[in-house]
Amino acid sequence: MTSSSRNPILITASRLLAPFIQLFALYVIFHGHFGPGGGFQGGAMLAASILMLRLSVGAERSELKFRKSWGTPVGALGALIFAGTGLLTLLLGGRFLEYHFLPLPDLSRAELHSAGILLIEVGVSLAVMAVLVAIYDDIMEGSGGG
Amino acid sequence: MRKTSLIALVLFGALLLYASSGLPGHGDPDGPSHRERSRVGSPVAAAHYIRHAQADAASPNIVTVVLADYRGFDTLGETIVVLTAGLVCYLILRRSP
Amino acid sequence: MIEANLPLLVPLTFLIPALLIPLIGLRVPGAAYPLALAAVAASIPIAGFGLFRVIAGGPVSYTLGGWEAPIGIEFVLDPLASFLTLLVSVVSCLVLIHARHVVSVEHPDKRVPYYSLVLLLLAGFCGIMATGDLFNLYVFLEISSLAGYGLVAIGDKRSPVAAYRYLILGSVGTGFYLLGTGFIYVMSGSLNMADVARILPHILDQPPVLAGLILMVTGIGLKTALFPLHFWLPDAYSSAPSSSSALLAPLGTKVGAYVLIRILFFVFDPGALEQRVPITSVIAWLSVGGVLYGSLMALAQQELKRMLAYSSVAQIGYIGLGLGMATPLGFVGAVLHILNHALMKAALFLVAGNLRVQLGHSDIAAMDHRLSRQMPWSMAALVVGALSMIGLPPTAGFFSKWYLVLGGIQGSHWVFVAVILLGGLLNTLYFFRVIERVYLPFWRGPSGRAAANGGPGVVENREARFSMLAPTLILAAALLVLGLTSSFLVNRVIHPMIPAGLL
Amino acid sequence: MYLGLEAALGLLLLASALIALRLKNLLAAAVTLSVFSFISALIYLVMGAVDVAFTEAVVGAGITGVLFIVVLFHTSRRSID
Amino acid sequence: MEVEFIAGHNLYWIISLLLLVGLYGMLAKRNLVKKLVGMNIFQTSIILFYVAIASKRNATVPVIDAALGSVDPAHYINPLPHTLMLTAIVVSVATTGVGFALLISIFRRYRTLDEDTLLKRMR
Amino acid sequence: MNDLSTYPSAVPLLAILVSAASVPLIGISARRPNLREFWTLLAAGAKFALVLSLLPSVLANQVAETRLFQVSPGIDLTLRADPFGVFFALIASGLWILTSFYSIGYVRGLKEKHQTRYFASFALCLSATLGVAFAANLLTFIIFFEILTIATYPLVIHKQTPEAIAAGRKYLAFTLTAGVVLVAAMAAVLQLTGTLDFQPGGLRAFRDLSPVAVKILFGMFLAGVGVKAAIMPLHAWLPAAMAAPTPVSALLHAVAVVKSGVFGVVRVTDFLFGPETLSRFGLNEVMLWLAGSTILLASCLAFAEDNLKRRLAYSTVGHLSYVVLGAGLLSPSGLIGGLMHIANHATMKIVLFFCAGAIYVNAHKEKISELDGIGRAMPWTMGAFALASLGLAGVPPVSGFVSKWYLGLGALEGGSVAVVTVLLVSGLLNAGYFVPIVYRAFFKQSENFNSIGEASAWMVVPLILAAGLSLLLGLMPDLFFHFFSLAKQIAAQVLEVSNP
Repeated sequence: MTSSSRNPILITASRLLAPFIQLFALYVIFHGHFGPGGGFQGGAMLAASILMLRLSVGAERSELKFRKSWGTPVGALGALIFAGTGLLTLLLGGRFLEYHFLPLPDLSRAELHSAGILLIEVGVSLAVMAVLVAIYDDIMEGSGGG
Repeated sequence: MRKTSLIALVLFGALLLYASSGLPGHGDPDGPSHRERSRVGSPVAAAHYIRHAQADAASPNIVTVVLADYRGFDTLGETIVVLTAGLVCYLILRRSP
Repeated sequence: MIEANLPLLVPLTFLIPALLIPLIGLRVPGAAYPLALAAVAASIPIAGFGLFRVIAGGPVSYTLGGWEAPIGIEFVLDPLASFLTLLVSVVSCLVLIHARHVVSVEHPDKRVPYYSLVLLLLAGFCGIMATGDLFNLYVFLEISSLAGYGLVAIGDKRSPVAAYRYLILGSVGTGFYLLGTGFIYVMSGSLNMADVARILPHILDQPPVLAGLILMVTGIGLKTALFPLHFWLPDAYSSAPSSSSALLAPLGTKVGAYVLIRILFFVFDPGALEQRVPITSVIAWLSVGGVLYGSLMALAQQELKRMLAYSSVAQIGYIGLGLGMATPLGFVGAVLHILNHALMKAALFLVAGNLRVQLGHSDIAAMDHRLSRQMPWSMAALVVGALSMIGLPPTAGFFSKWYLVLGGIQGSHWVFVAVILLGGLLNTLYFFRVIERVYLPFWRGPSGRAAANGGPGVVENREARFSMLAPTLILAAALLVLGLTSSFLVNRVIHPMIPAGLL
Repeated sequence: MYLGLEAALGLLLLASALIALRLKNLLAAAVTLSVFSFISALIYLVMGAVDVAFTEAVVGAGITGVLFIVVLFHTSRRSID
Repeated sequence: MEVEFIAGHNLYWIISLLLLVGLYGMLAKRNLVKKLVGMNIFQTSIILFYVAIASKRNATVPVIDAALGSVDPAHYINPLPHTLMLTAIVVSVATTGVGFALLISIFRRYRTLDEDTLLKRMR
Repeated sequence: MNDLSTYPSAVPLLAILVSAASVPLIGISARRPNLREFWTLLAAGAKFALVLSLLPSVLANQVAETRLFQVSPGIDLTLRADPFGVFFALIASGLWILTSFYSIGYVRGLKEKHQTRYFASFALCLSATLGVAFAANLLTFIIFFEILTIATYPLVIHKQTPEAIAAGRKYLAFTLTAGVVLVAAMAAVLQLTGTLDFQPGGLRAFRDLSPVAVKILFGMFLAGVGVKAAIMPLHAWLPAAMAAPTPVSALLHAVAVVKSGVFGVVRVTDFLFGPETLSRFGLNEVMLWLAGSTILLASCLAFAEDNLKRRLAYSTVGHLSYVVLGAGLLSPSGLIGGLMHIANHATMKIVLFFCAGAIYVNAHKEKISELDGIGRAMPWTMGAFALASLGLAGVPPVSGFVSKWYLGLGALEGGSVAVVTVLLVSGLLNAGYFVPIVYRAFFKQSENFNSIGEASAWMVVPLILAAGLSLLLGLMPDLFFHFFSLAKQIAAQVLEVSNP
């Protein structure tokens, strides 16, 4: 939490651990098709990894990975990817989020839906990650810390 | 306030007790939400999902298909909720840069 | 393209710009306001076209993702929904024009999240109106609720506390709704409103169904501030920033009333229901309490916004009375009062906003007759709004009460008729208190030190700027116009809304 | 089904909820709430809701817990009730 | 009451109790953090209710298993409540987050999170 | 005979709009008093001309009608210049001209503040009064009735003294409550009969309703319109409202508000309930009792007042009930008498108030006990005062005699000795409280008024014109405006007799 609680072991451990958590989060996002997991859980794990860095190495240095001011814009971007997918199918003649109207060639109807799901899972994970980090940052800033 | 909350709690508890007397048993496979057809003959969503999810979206995890495809709009709403919470925190807490 | 996607268009018009604002705002914070205003302005013709289309050709259904109704989520634009969508668009457009100056004075550094949240709030409202799915409604309810908590929390010093209470009680409300939906779902197996409405007559006697209904109505009642579940409202609306309360007070509670209508009259069948649980009667009798309590409390308030907030409790009581009568005319009165009260309250809260910006306060005790010369137009709007609240013909407020009275007589509810009329008199008392202060040289105590009797020309002009005045006056003028055209509205627009269960 | 297991976990859940509300040390209450969340995730798992369980574990026990503790560090840690 | 009824409903009763505990925390606790704890308990018990109504005897997790052969709805647990609850969990986190923001904001102004002290200091 | 045929015409609407249109013009020319007063006079003249143009056709049983738009399903905002409406509109618009001239003299003489607001409210009041007169159904009637309430409020509080503000509150409390009762009664009528149209002789649907319902409704209506008509015990606002400037009092008492009230009473009793319903349920008895006791009580109270305007106010309360009495007699002569009294009392009472105002402007006296010898200083004014007060007492040949004569005839037709007694006693009481004033003015001596003379011509000329008018109307009731013919025509339609 505070600078006094930092120690080198913790910093090193969390810096080593973070990429693995992030890798696992990506796996969770894309594994959503086959087993438990998906955009939300993956996004939350990505956020957790960043929060871990924020907690251990401090906000200044962990900002290199994810800037504070990015929070809501990236969150909005994630939601926009989602809504944009829906809007795209709508503009291409289908209903909102009717994935088989996606402009991807050589894919069957079911595969198009699969692709659409993947697309929005990416949007969801991006939004969730960014916003959760932003909430943390705002709480820290609002309470006068970090 | 305490007295009114107590009354509210008692009423709420009584309502829940009353309701649970008519709920289908836990895990009862014949519950209306588990059937294939509703009382008026309309298709019941859950059974339809289980039957068609894999064929419709080429993925075996039904929950994901329902979440992102059949009821994808809910999930869009969910993402918006998260974003809203982020914006509210920004609005309340962040100081001017 | 537009015809085919009609039910979805208005929510999307709010949603997409709401997402763009944080992105663009990262570089150009000044773009937030124009974008928001453009979105709201664009939604008016779309909503207007939607209303026209629905009135002419009946309800329009839209399946999201192309999945048919009980499988996927359905959007349904029927007369009621499209009418209220148009109302939301118009009122929010006027309030937003007014808000530009207020926000740039009060929160210059928070324009980006503020306008984005306003749009999200409106998207939530319009989503609630258009959706035909019980759970989807919950999601939109949460979007608008969360945005609402945020918009309340940046007002005066007390506002975070008011917002926190609002959040806790709001969560109880949405939680109840969600639980009620669960009960309905487990008994019917469906979440689609139309589907549920078809199944319900077969299972109406099951305890979980009735309990679910009660939970939903209680939950929404909390969001609507239906007496006696109103206690979060006065604090929240009076401590919120002016531009937020001008949005939330006219629209927020009305959306709750809409959901009540949807559930009680469209999902459930009020006639069949009344034989099992007298839920509409209970709502009506509670509303009687709301009308009296709200009016009396408004009478005791010393601050204009707080008085208006309590008056909202009373006015919601009128709507509840109209619904609780469960007669066609009562229903017409309730819907008309939703419209009228939205406009009146918006006008009055804008006046309060003008006062806050120009004088720095809106304490009734600190107002005197110089105000009528300093801000003549704002005060004129206050008078028109007050007359309409009182329900004097030919203002709009008279006609909604007229239908409510007719509805009460139609159902032989004499007590309700008496309360509606008595409430009007109480309104007179608390509004004339303000008007007298503003227009008449008020004497203080028996010693009789009259307030300085400034002649014409001595008082400086402190009228609000044009961008704040214009929406206020448009709303006030609308009250007069709507009064005279209310019959057209009732015949052509509101009549098609009357649910089959009431006729 | 594992009715017995469900009931036992349910009772445990109830106990942890009560403890979380009763503890005067808010930090301890927050940790108990994480435990509560974790137990509920276990129940979801037992009832076959794998996705829900996973989410609850990540969010309820993880993110919410962290945020709770951060907030408590910056406000007060004691409660009189 | 029959044994089967009790066995089939005891989970509902536990959920009902949990709902009451959560509601009690939200309404009656004087500490604002405790109210938030109550809210979490309340929302979790609603989620639990949904998950409970989804369960089906002799059925497995809603992930299609090719080994089971042809798809029969009786083989899989109802996936719809699970989906809804994923959304509900997210909503609950979002609400909690907003609650935190408000807590910080209140504490910044009044230096307390106790409702009684708060009311005193607000005057 | 007497079947009315309607024809579409915009004249009733124009007559209402002409004064409403003058409101913004008055507002714009706030800084140029002459222009502002020009607008007032122009509107007054135009309005009177418009109303007068309706007279010939009405006498020929042709009724002009403006059907505007629907305000409630099945109910249009409709204006209909039927004989009764034209009768009232003629009085109101004609006396507005006189009052306008007089007002100009009055407010300038006293250098009143807020003159613009004063004239604007005045114009709006007249619009509303004509709306009340021409309303073809109850909803239209009530809409204009309430506008009238609101438009009069600024006039009552015009002086902005604590007294005036208190009077304004009292006024609003009474009239708005009455409005609420009226709305409720109207809703009930719509529900029970399905229509709100005024018809000569009343709605037939009433005859089939249960006696209790009819009685309750009648009570509500009587209370609703009775407040403005100052039927006791609903009269308390009227003496209090004397805090207003004198032309306003004149307007309140002689032209707009109270006359709208009695107009409303007659409208409701004869055009909504109808004489047959009234007599079947014994409701006219109630009216007679209320009116009779109001007449006597108010006359007694007038005795006790020393403030001139308040005495006039109580006198008004009494005289309004003559009209109610006339409506309650249900005989042709009685109704004619009552209707004629609307016109006659208006002209006479306006004279009296004009006089009171002139005295106030010139001598700043409000109390009767201070008026000794004023007749010498202001002979024209006090001469007119004497004429009008004699008229109110029922002395021929002033117009008050005509109406009282017909009322008496009506009472005899109905065989009601009590009513005849009331008329006689009240005539004596009237004389009793007016004659002392005249006596003081002309026959007592004092040094108070040596330095003053007549008020300005703006005030004296309207005053004398009005007095002359009341004398003329007494001599020839059918002169110029055919009030008598109109009254006969109305009575014939309402009571369904061929030749009253």
